[in-house]
Amino acid sequence: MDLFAQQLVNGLSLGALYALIAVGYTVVYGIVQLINFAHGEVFMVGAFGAYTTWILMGSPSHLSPGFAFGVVMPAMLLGGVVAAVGTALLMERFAYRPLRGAPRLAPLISAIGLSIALQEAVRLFYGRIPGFPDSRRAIPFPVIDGFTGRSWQVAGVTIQYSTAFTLIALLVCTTLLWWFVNRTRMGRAMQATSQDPDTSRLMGINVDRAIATAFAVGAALAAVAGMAHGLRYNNIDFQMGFMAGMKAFTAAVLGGIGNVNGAVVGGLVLGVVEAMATTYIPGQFGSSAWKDVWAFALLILVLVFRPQGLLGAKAVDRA
Amino acid sequence: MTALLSARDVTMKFGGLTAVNQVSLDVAPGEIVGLIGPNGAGKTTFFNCLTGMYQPTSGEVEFDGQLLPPKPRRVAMAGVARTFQNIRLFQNMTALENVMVGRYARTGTNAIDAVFRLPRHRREETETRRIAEEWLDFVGLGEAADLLSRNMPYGDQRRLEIARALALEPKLLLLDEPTAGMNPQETREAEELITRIRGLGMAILVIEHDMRFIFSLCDRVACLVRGAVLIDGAPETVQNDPRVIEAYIGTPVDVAPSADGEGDSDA
Amino acid sequence: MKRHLAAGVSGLLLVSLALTGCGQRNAPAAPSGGGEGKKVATIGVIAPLSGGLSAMGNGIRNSVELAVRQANETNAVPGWQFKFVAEDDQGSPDPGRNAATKLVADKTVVGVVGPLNSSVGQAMQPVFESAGIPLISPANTNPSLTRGADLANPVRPYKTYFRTCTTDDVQGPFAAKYLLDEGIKEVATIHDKKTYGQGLVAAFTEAFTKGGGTIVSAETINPDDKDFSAVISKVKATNPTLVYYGGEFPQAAPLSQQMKAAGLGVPLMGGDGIFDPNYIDLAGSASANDLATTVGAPAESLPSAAAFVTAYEAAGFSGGYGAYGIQAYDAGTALIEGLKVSLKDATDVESARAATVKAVGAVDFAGASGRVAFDEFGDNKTRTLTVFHVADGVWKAVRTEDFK
Amino acid sequence: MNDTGSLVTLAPDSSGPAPTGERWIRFAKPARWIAIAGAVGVLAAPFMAWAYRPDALDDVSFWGEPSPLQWFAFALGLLLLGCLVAPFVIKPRPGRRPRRLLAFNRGAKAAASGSLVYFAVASAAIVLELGGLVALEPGAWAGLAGALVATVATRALPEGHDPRLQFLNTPAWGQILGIVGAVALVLFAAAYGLGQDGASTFVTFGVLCGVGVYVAARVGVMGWLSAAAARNRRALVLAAFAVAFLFPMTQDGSDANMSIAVGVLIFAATAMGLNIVVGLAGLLDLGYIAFLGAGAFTAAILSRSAFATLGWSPPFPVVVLISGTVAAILGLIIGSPTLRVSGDYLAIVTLAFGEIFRITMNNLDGVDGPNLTRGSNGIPAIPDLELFGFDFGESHMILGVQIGRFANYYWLMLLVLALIILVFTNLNHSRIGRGWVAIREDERAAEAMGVNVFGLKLLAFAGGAFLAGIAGAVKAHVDVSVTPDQYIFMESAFLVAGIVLGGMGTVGGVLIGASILKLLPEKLRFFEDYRLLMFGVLLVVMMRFRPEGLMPDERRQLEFHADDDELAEEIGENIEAHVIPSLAGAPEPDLKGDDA
Repeated sequence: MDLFAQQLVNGLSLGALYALIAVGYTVVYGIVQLINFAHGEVFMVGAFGAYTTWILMGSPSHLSPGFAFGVVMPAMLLGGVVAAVGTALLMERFAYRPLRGAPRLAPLISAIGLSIALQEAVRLFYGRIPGFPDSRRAIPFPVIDGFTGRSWQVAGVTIQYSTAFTLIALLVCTTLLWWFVNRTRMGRAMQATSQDPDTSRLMGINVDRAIATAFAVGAALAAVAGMAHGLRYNNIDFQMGFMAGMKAFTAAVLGGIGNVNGAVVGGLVLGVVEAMATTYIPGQFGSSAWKDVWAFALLILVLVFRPQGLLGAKAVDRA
Repeated sequence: MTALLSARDVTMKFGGLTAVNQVSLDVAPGEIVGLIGPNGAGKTTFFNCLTGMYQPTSGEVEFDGQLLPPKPRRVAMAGVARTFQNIRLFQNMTALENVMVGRYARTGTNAIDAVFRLPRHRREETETRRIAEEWLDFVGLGEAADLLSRNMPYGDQRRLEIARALALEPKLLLLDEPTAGMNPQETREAEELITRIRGLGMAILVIEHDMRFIFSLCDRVACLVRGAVLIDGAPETVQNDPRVIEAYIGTPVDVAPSADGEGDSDA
Repeated sequence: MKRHLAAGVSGLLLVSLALTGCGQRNAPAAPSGGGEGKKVATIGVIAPLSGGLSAMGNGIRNSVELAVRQANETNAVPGWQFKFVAEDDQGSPDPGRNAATKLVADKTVVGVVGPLNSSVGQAMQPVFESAGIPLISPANTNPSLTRGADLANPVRPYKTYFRTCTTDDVQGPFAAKYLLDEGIKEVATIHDKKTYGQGLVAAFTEAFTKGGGTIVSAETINPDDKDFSAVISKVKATNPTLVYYGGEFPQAAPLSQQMKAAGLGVPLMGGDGIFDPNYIDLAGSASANDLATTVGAPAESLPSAAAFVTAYEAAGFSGGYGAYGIQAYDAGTALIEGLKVSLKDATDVESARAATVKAVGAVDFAGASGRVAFDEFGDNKTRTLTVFHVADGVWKAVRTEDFK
Repeated sequence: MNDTGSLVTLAPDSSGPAPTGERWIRFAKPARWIAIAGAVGVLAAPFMAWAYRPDALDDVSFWGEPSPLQWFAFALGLLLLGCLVAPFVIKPRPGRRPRRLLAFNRGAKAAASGSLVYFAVASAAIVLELGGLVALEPGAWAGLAGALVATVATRALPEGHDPRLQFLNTPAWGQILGIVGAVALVLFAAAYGLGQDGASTFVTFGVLCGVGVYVAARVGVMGWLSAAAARNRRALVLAAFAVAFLFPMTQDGSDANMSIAVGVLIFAATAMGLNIVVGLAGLLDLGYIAFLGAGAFTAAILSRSAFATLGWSPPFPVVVLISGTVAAILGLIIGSPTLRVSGDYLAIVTLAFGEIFRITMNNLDGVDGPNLTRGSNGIPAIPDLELFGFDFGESHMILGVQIGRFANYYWLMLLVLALIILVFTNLNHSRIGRGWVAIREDERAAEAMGVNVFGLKLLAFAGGAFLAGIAGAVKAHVDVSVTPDQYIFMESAFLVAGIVLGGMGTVGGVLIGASILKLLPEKLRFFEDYRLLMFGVLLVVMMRFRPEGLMPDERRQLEFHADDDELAEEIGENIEAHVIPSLAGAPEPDLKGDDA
């Protein structure tokens, strides 16, 4: 039973990370019906942004908890968000916007190109900046004293601080997102645009800006996920976005792409499924080596039998 | 007289909205039936139910003594061809190629035939081309065979769409607003074309807003209002029915409260 | 401004005119350097010179070049001058095979050192076999490369293939023996399913259980995984006293770190794939007391290795010699030792190739890593291994011995 | 965006003289003489040394004895001079309208700027390799100066008329001779280019080839050639295959280039199979490499390798069929979601499927699953093929040329590629191909017309997969070992890129795309670390500016430019133009305006 509870915590924590990234896919898809394949790389850039901020602050280490929680971590988070949002906006402006009327193949291939180019750019050039570590291999994420490696023991279950951070971040971010989408002018503009861009434009809504905002919102959440990833796994590398992006996309589809709540639910479900599959599938196929297969098989099954996802969203019949 | 097409109590609901409500309609062989009704009455939705593009919430469609499955391809193969309200040609194919696609269901070349250029491929290919050219001539587009359909004038595109449907050799042709957007000259030509199609013995079910067109051409007219059949009868009967006029022009202001709440919410 | 430009251009023209050598095409080119009248034999290297493994690949390249340079300086084979050529395999079989065919097509190539990856080695073995040119790998650790499919009844598949490194089936048992000696009996194993990691764990498991130890849990991870929490929880439930990991440091370090964070506070042990300073950087303080086995004696304790390190540093290469530099240097030296025999009376390289393969198989010399000699399968006979552990943020040698 | 670049429109466009030409036209006479002087400079340059030391390019440090690259420069100079002098020599016969077969002024302009580019690239290569401007010898300066003078001077020449060579009634044997000559030239260029080891020599030669094609296009030769090719498709195909077949003969027994060539062919064959799925049926498959892998693993498991896990090794023709079938079954499985899923979703499903394949191959190692693939070790030591007593691993002497192992496989792959191209084109030009176009254009309308949408999509998946499986079966033997890490997502992305780069739905485009993607990295190894970065940027830029690829299918091009009505008109005219001559038998000489 302890093992079950522990795996549940593990799964929720991993799933929360997926969910934070998945929201980006879902928000962008909801508004322009584009699978932003490079979103995983935005997540990666967010993590590198947070790390860069730490270096620019003079690589502070051995901090008092107050300073660490009150200044360093918020600054890193902010740096990550700025980097990720900037990248996403540039992407949207120069790679996607010109392709808005093109066949759907074009933006998708463009997105694959962007994904590869971003990874390679970080691999080749980040480490060449004087004072920055070699980015061709994994970079250790800053150790925050009183946070990194710390955990609570609750009834035989280990809950790491980083797990708590990820879950709380997910809660806060989705609450803010809900508020933003439903309670602000820009949020309503986004909703209108996702319903019908042409009519929205006629009604005086700045559609370009609404779409850019969707990219920015998704990127901000991805950056939070990047920070959480760094804190949790203590290292970041240029390739971290690919698999995470794939899984997050799976989560978004699982929940019903275009539906923010769906992305959250899908992420959590996917995380838990992965953790449980590792433990509870008996025999050879229960090994951790198969968990990605189960995750992707789940994706295919959901797409085939319930294309609208668990929570349901827009019709999927878009060629 | 046995009906060629017989729709029974077809109902289509989208969520809470009933777009087509228990519509029953028969079309006899060789008959031209007009379907009229104000915008949003559910005419095209009903077409989509007939051709299997939508699966009706309830009700069934019988064609030529067989129940039609809700699969557009099976419907087409059974002998029902259609055109679309907003022309749906294969834009980047030539006129001839468009019509040749219409022959798809009537030919059987498979991958093996095609890869090895077996006799069946050669025979069917020649035949398909010949028949397609004939249908193009029939609708008066013989000269335009090698034009890209997207480069053709609007009226020609409508006629090409009809030729494509005819190439399927249907027993029943469904035309969705064949004269929409046409000038009077083109409308007259379309009318003439449809008369000639009837001459081939095909039954036609046509949606149209042009009343002159409908009442001069059709053997029978059905009027659909808010998803239900208001009246189904001879053109003269329908033409003079006050309810039809009311449905088009609207209810006089003083009687209004009885019908409110069910506005034209669908488009 | 314009005048300056004109002056500059005419100056350039003058200089270039002055420097012109009015040579004749087809005239025998004067050999550059001091090798007048010598015959040329080419020694090649194939290694990943670009991409993620380039640090190790360039270390191999430089180390072999050092060996070649030294041979030319000492005039190792009288009458022969060695030329050095390096090709990039990108760490992948396809380009590796292309590089191999390219070298083999060169009539002056007499032997090649490389490659780094076992999968690349597999792809180029037949190319060298059909050309009859020796290929000496400093880093292919997969046993089947020299012993064929059935390790119980080993048959050497390619007689032109040799290696100076030790195979996976030696490091694993050595680690098992060390642990059993230390009284550790309950171990969990995890590997990354790659050739190296899987082979290491398989060999370890066999020796460890035979010696009386218990494998309490055997798990695998994916090389692209970041989150090991599910596996760790599963392992933790079986209460091991140590986790033996087959794989490389980029996964091992986060694994060690996550183990400790998840409350599984036992050391992690691995092979030479985790013996890297980066492992300690990545895992941070969680790496304390983690263990690693490596092939050869620690460089600081072996005079021959120290000599190599000094020479390498003096040669002014960019980048270090990497994880396999010493073995690569020995591979290059083994080739040159063989050539001393085979080229002595040879008229040209092509006719000497068969003799070279034979001569390389018979070398026996003191290399940088210790004695180098090949057994009947082409494997290095010497099997000196060392156990290291992490203390105060660096790797420290714990025990070195010759393993039989 | 309107220069379509398709074969038929490669002929110079019909836009009038450039404004600059208009303004400077009164200097046309003196300009011609100045340009001739420049041409003489270009002609003289090859006889001088270009570089100070021999290591740059192919040793251009001699006086009076040009190296091949210098001879090429000489040829360019001759071309330039010829174009400039021709108007003096060729005078219309009195009383006849001028025939205006070739556009010499355009040719001169192209040759002049081409020479400039050539000398600039060559000089840059010398400077980079030898370090510094000092390394440039007078020859390089003379060439640069001559080309620059000619380039500037030719700007003042009038643009002139459109070349009309393509409307000339050439006898059939003349056309075929032209095609054979052109294809032979391609063979020579390929053999020569591949023979260049140095990256700079390779690039310089590549630039030369580009310049040559450009000049030929401007003069009007290209238009004639493509018209001839369009009319003699069979001759073109035969000539192309003959040349491809002869290619190993030019390699003088060396396997170095043949190994690369086999790699290119395998890649091209796989991409061609994918082209059925992407180019014809319009379904994006991001996991296609799995089918190649399925074929390769099947062939490896059924081979006589000591590591093969089944212990059953039927003869190779049977293995090929089994490999294809296994891949096709996987294709059916992955294609089945197309019933419910389309567009981007399908792409992601295929991507997920590709990952599942890779992980599964990794796991079927006896530990995490039944032992079939030996996991990450893969199956090494796959023996060479032996077909009808012919051992592919042995060298053979054919016509006095030694044909090595990779040349043997090259020929086998050539047959496989021919088969795949045959399947591709025959399917495309059939009822099935029409169905695919209809699905691409409007899936629901196609279905309403009775097109079996699901069946055709499945056919594309299964057929493409079958062909990839066959290619994989050969690849297993070429590579000797089959491991899961050769079949990763990046390879699928490369395949898609090969198609996108060349042009979806075309044979030539995919061949070009495959060659570029596989050949350039081999030849430009110094560039290696930036390869993936460039690749990613290339995809983005292509999608932005030329989504239809370098050599697009006309219909595909229209699909990517749905709003461009001008382009539609132009291509529409082209399509009519194809059709009319082929119906009328001979081209109409006055199809285009006199002096458009």
